[in-house]
This record gives sequence, C-alpha cells and structure tokens, in this order.
Amino acid sequence: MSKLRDMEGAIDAAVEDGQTMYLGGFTHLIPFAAGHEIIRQGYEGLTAARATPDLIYDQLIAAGCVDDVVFSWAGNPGVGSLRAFRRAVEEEVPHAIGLEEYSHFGLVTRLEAGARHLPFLPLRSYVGSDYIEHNDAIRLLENPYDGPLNEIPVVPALNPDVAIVRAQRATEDGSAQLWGILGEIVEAAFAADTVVLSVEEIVDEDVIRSDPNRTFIPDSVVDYVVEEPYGSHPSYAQGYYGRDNEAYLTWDEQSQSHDGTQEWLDEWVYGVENRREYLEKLTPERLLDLEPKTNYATPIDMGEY
Amino acid sequence: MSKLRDMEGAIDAAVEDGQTMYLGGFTHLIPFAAGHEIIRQGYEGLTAARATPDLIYDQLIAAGCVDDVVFSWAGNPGVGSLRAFRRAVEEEVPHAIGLEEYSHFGLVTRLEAGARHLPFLPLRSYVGSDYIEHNDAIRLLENPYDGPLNEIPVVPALNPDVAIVRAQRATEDGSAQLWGILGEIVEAAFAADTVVLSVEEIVDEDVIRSDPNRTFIPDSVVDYVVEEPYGSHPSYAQGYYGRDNEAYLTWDEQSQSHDGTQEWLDEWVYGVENRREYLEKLTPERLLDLEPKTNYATPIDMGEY
Amino acid sequence: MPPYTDTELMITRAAQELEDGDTTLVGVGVPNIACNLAKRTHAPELEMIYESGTIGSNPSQLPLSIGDPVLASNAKSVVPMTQSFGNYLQAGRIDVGFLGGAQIDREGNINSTVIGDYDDPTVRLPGSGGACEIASNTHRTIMITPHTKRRFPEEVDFITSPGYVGGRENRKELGLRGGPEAVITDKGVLRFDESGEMYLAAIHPSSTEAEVQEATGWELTVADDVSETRTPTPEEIALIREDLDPDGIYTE
Amino acid sequence: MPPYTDTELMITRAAQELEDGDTTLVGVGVPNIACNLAKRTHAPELEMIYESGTIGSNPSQLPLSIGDPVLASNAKSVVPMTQSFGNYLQAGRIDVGFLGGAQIDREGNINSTVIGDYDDPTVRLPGSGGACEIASNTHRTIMITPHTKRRFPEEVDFITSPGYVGGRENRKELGLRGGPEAVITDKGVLRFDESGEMYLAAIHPSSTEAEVQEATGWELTVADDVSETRTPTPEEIALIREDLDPDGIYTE
Repeated sequence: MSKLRDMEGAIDAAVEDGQTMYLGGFTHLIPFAAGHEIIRQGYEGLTAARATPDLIYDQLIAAGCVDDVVFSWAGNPGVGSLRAFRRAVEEEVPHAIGLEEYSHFGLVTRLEAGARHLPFLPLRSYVGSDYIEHNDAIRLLENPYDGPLNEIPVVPALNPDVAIVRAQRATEDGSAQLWGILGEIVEAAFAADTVVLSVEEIVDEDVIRSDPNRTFIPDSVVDYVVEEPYGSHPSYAQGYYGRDNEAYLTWDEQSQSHDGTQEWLDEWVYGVENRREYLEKLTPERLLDLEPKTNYATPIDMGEY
Repeated sequence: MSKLRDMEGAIDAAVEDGQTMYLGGFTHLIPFAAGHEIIRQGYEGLTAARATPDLIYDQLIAAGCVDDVVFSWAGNPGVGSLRAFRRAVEEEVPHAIGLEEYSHFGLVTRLEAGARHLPFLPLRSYVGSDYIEHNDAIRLLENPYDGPLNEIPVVPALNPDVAIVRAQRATEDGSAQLWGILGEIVEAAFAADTVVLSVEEIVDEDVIRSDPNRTFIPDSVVDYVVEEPYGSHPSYAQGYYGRDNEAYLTWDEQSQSHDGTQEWLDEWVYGVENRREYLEKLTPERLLDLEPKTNYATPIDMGEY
Repeated sequence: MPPYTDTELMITRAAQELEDGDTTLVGVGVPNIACNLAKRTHAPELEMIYESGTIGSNPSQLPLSIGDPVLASNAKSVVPMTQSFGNYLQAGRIDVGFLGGAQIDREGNINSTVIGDYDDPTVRLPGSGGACEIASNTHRTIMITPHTKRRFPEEVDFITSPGYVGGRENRKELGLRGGPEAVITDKGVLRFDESGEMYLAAIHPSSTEAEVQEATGWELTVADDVSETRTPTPEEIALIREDLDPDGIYTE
Repeated sequence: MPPYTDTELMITRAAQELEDGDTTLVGVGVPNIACNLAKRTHAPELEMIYESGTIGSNPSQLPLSIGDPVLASNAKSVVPMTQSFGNYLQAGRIDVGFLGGAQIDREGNINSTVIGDYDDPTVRLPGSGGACEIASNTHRTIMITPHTKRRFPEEVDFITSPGYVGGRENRKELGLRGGPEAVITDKGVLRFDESGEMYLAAIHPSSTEAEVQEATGWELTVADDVSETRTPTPEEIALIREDLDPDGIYTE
C-alpha cells in the first residue's frame, strides 16, 4: 500500500501541537526538510527529543515551536554551541524551555525500551555522576542476582508521539534500507506511535527484497513516506552527498542574535515553499562539491532456493 | 593479525573439559564441523548452551561430552524429537544430563545481557507460565515507574566460556560478515570469553571494509579463525548451500537406539580425520543438489569521501 | 484421493481465521500451509513473520524448518532474534500466532514441555521455543491439533504458553496481551467464552458433539448456535495439493 | 612557523599515551589528530572507534564531526549506537577514551554540563553526549585541555563524567571500570596517585611549576620525579602539518 505524500502533507497529517517528537539521525541522515516544514506549519508546544539537537532543533527553538527539549548533547557538531538553544535556556528567548537531560547511551536506551515495549532498561552509566540527582526519571534498581553490583541504574521507555526518520531508499509503502552511520534511527522508528519516513529515493520492492538484512525499518512501522532528495542537507546521506560545512558555519554566525536566526528562517524556511525551492537557492558548485566518488560495496549472494 | 588455524588446532586451543560452550546459529550456519571436532577430541563435562540444540548437540550428548544442557527448544527441526537428548533425560543414557530451560527470547536475552556486560535484562515472557516455578534464574523485579506493570521478569546474563560461530566470509583476523537468518550468532560471539569463528571463505580486508554495515562480528571479539567450506553441513549457509534434509532424516532413524548413534558417530565423526574427509564421503549429487541459483543483492554505494 | 482429508479441513478452517492485512507469526508444517493458503485466497496482504527473524517472507517453496533459506531469500527484512522477539513480538506488532503442543486445557493453556512431573518426566517434549512469547504477546493465538482425551486434559501438566490463566481479566492484569482465539481440531472448532473457558463453536461434518465430548477431558460447553464447519472448496484443495504441499509432506 | 605550537605539543604528548594494539574511542578535533598520529608512528595497530558506531575507522581525511562519512566509508564495521555503547563500550572492549569538558577537578571528575547552578546556569554547556559512558566504562581516560584556574577547580560544578569519585577504591566499589589516566594541558601532564588525586607528573619546556600551580584551583602535589615533557620531533610535526591537519583547523 503506497504511503507516499509530499512533505507538506506528511507533516500536516503526522504532527500536532504539544506532541513529543523525535527527529532521528546521529549527525547522519538528519531530517532537515521535515524540520523546516514543521517550522513553516507553525506548530507550538512541542517536546523535542533527540540525542543531538543539532542545527535543526536550534532552528525549531528559534522559531518558537519548542517548549521542552529531551537530549544528551546540545552542540553544533565540530563547530561549537547551539546558540538558540543556549539563548532559550540562559535568557528565555524567544521563550523559556524545559530540559530533560541524559547521556547518549541513556537516551538511546530509552528508545530501545520503547521499541521493545519494556517499561525500562538497565545500563551501567550515571553511577558517581550528578545525573541521578537532577533527573528523577533515572532510577536505581536492586540487582536480584549475586555479583559485584548491588544496584544498577535504569531509564524509562521513550515512546514519542511522532518520529521522523530518513533513509537512503525505501519502497512506497515504507520498507527502508539505510547504511553508513545508523545512530538511533531504527530504535526511534520502532518506538514512536506515528512514523514519517523521508528518503533519497523510492525503489521497487525487488530492490529491498534482494537484500533483506539491510532493511532496518519495515513498512509495518511507517505511516507516511516522502521522497525528498537532499532532504538531509546540510547534514549528509552516505553515498549520496557529504555534509555542507558552510551551512553549519553560517548558522553559527547567523544565530549569534535572535534577530539573526529570524533573518535566516525568513530566507531559508518561510521564504521557500518546500525543499525543492530551498535547493534551488543553493549554488550548483555547492551541491557538486558535496558529491562523493562512487564506491560500491562488494555484493553478496542471497541464493535462490 | 592472522588468527587462522585448522579446526583441530582451534578446538584444541579454545575448548576445555567442564566449560560452558555455546554453538551459535538458529537453524542456519550451525557449526557442525566444530561440533564433530569436539567429539573427536573427546571433551567431557561440558555445559552445552544453545537455543535449539539441534542434531549437533544430540550428537555431542550421544558421544558423552555433555553433562548439562541450557536450551529453549530441543527438537529435530521439521522432523521430530532429539532422540539422544530424550534418552539422556528420560533414561540416563549414556548418562544423566541436567537441564536449564528457557524460551527462545529468554535465552537470547541472556546472551544479549552477557554481550552488554549487564547483570540481567527484563522481558515480558514467563508471567502466567510455569517457568518461574521451575527455574530459579528467572526472577521478578519491581517496576520502579508508574504504569500498568507492577513487576517484570528478568533473566541473568549468560557469558559462555567459549562460543563457536559461523559466518559466510571473514578476514584472517576475524572481521566477519553474515547474511540470511542471523539468529543469536552475534550476541553469542559478543557474550563469550573465547570465540572460534568458522567461515565458508576467507576474504581480503577490502571486501569487508567495502560494506561495514554488514560486519556483525568484529575481529576484536574473535580468537581463532577457521576456513571450513561446508562447515555447516547438514544445516546450511545462505547463498552457499541449502539444508541437507536427508541427513536430518538419517539421524532421526539412526538415533532410535544408542547403538545406532554410536554407529553413526563411528562412521561420520570418529572415522574421519576432519571435515574434508567427511565431505568426501558424501556423493557429488548430494552436494550439487544443495546449491542454490545465484541471486545477488542490489549493491549499495558507500561513497568515497 | 478423498475430496479432502482431516488435515486439509483443519488447514482451510485455520486459513479462515486470518484476516487480510494481518501480521502472523507462522510455524512450519500445517500453520505454514494455512497462512499461505489464506495469502493466496482472501488475504493477499497477509504479512508472514517467522521467529527466526524473517519479516515478510515470501517462500518459493515449502520451508523445511522455521529457519529455511527460502524464508530469508526474497523476504522484506531479516533481523536478529533479539529484534524479532523484542521489536516485533513483544512490541505488539504481530496480530496472530500459531501454536502447537502436546496438551491444551480448559483455559487454553498449552503444554509443550513435559508429560508428567517436570523433574522426572514421562515424556520430555521439545520445550517452548518461542511459544511462551507468542502466547504472551500476540493479539490472538490459534492452535491446530488432533482432538484426543490425552491432548485435552482439564489442566495441563506444565504451562509452557499461558492461555486465559485464571480467566480473561486475570490474564489482562498479568500484563499479557490478547489470548487464545480458536483451537482447530480434526473434530471441530473451539473458542473461548467471556470468562476465558473453552467451548465448542463448530463441529466438522465427519464428527458429532458426543465424539468431541468423548475426546475432551472435562465437561465441554457447547455453543447454542454451534455450527457445522464449511468443507474445503475444490479451489482450496487444488491449491494445497498442487502448490502448497505437492509432495503431501504435511497433508497426507 | 614556530618549531611547534602548544596544541602540537599536546597532540604529540597525548599520542604517546596510546599503546600499539589499544582500542580507542576517539573524539573529533585534537584527540582525533593524536590518535591518527599514534597510528602512523608507534601504534599502527591502534583501533579507532567513534561513538557514532563506526568501528575500526580509517578516515581518508580529517572528520568534521564524530558522524562524518569518512568514518564509515572503509570502516571495519558500523553498528547502531545501542551496540557501540552496549556491546563495545559498556562491555569493556574499549581501552582508552578521550574526554573534553569545561572543568576537571582534583579527583578527575569532569564537567561538560553547566557552569553554575544546574537549574539556573551561568553557562549552559552541551552536556554529556557519550562522555559519562566513556568515563564510566573505558579502561583509561585521557583529557586534553588548556590549563587555567577556571578549568581546574577543586570541585566541578556538576559531575558529568565520574573520575575517582571518593577515591580509587570507591570508584571500584561503585562498579566503574578504569579511571582517569592523564590530563594533558598546555603547561604539563597531570596523573593520579594511589588515592586517586591529581598530581603534576611532567612540565612542558615552556612552563614552570609555579605557573602550573597558579593555574590550578587547589594545592597541587608535584611528583618527586617530575620530568620535562619531550618536545615534538620534526617528523611528528611534519605529519601533523602536512597530513593530519593540513588546513590547520585544530592546530593553529
């Protein structure tokens, strides 16, 4: 069953004010096009969960869409601070945001518990740190077995209302293959109630079925599918394009003031209809420079039995 | 660093009397050649852990190598009973064996806890069943969060002394790629102290590095590597050969009596030096009939950046 | 050849339990044929998952075991068992599960572990495999089994796979999802009432109410509207005999 | 160009902490250059893992972030973060971790969360990322940081990454593996004594004991055998400037 929509339709159908939202992707395959569409549609009161808020949440915060952030590392990767995030925390601009803070493993473990319908999962982090004191959701459980550990920390399941994830290719009904850095994308898709999948390319089901071990996201968890080439720009899609570092540096510059963020949003988000128009604003050189050389994986033989 | 050995050398180096051993592979990629070498070398007192004991543990039990079995389904898949296993349990022939019993998810969850260095992991099985009453290792833990569940079962980590696993291809130092049914192979390799990896083919490191998302077992967990084509016969290796059902039916027949098992072991295990000699006893037709047609996966482009 | 065998009747009846669009955890043998029959007749969108971790399997021939390579070749996805059990089954993503076993009781509890005492069994059965998980986590379970008094005791010797343990309400309170939906035997179809007790819902043309009662280890309630099972159509039988089990491995 | 900069000295000194065959969890920037320098000099078998899940990375150029595609292309393996943190880091498969942060204290506890009060911070820092896990689960951690009094308080404002909290014995009893091994600053090299307290082990040629003490927020013990840091060799500097950071992104 085809679940194809354009981004506007998918976001409109999937997102509501006040939801807990998870945009997946650890530095790789970040759903920027979806994030911009959320800004354009003007949602409010979102709880924005994500291990690495990255530029996309900084932009959502600057646009006023976000009331709370659940996260583990809030920085501009390889560049510096997330200035809009900091302004909201330190100066309540455009408004105050609440924070719920974990480490990376804590947050991805929460998604994994959510994906598996478990109330919690244990992990060997947080002991000796100040996290437990400041986050009531991280709790200590008695170890019921003999051994050196008397207690072990646990984190509760995270089941976002909506997850938006990217992959390189998928069928129209949403069976998706992704490669390169996987981050927490698959766990987010399984944990969420509603899933929007945005891909570089729609492919025939034969392509997916030829290599089932690479299908990390099955159609059964996906609600809407959007074909959106370059939908992760300025982050990257392994094998398709690299990270556009200029955009990360530009945001660092623009976001030094709240007004600067609004100018940027006016030009690159509110000022365009969709991702296609956004891409048309980039110079061809800039897109060409992001293209990697072709480098095929050695194929495998699944055998026909 | 090359870890290549022949099977005799690898088993001699890795296995000792009295160990807890896990031969990985859920109906697929079962390490039969390694199991037969263990029988030939005459180990005793092994705790043989495996979700599906299958023919290989039935043969190890018939050979007297095993004192205890940790398992979740003891049958001849698609055929019927494991007769040697049942004879040991019901009639103490060749000697009594102890049983520690889980369901599939319970046992693979034990390996996952072991792989992650956690004392236990929770799962939503066993409630309402008679397992908890008969297996003291399955315990109930209070749920420290609000929600419908007050208690949840947990199972303890399983860290075998030695795991023996199969893959289709690997480097000489043990970075392995496998495809088709993965079962619990990867978790077993990460959970064990010592790992013997047996593969259909040794390949150059370039092959492995061309498709890193398929490398489920890294060299860092592997101690010994054995190149052993058809090392999973009569189970199968996806893309290389199918299951030899005749062998499963023959064992069902032969194992109706303890004497029958000994005849079979005399001919197919004690009577051959190694897997090569075992294979030479099969007819060419039989091997040819197991060959699938070639069916390559659609390649992916990792990109060269 | 007879127009249909007992097994073929059980297969066609089981297939009718499946709805189009259902996701089903398939076992080998008879359930596999029932699922494939449903997929080729009224439920083309049936999604078949095997506990070995193959998702959306599309087998080119009858699998020899739940780990057969035909289940992986041409599947939609293949995942490790931690995920097929964790992300799919435990997460509630599987509608229907098929179960087997040596005994099933009044509450739909199934035993596939031991006959007799656990520590000194008369018969050592294979054990749970994934059955305990399937019974605990799918939305409905279906059992296909021959109907004999030994197989239908009032209480099983060992609960491998929980049914309506202590009743439907208690099952829910224990945090167990779904529950037994139907037991399809060679004599009839049994279902579960509001309290969670098994009753006779339909009788096969070859059997009688008295025969069913005779082969059941407790006084079985019979539905007021007990019906006669519809017999297999010639099309169904042709599919089974020509395509799904041409060698008659499971159906003869 | 000077024969070497402060940063280049820190890089070469950090590289010496790595042994051939070590598995190291690499951060971007300076630690990345230190690891690659070690791999190209005395530690060719160094295994580089990034918390993004790339195992045995072999980057063709300097990664822009810990999620750069060059870390995945040509890696030995790439796994989801549940596994890089679970099966590798938590399982004790990583020898060395590099940590950064705004503050480090007497016990080697690191703060990368907030300056000031947690609920009303003066400066909101990025937070842990994987640092809490790296500090808790590797066998030894190394920190590379400028040496200033603000960065070396007696106690950090927030323990993001536990060091020898309450001493070496207490750390062990808490179930934490390993612990801080060295802090490499632009003034010297600090290590930890038997009780788990930081002390000055070596001074860079450009600095003095008094300068180090002046830039440290507590009375720092100085080793009896305090040494002078060896300066970078021309070969090391050539590797850094020509191959590892030719654009001088991190080293100028």
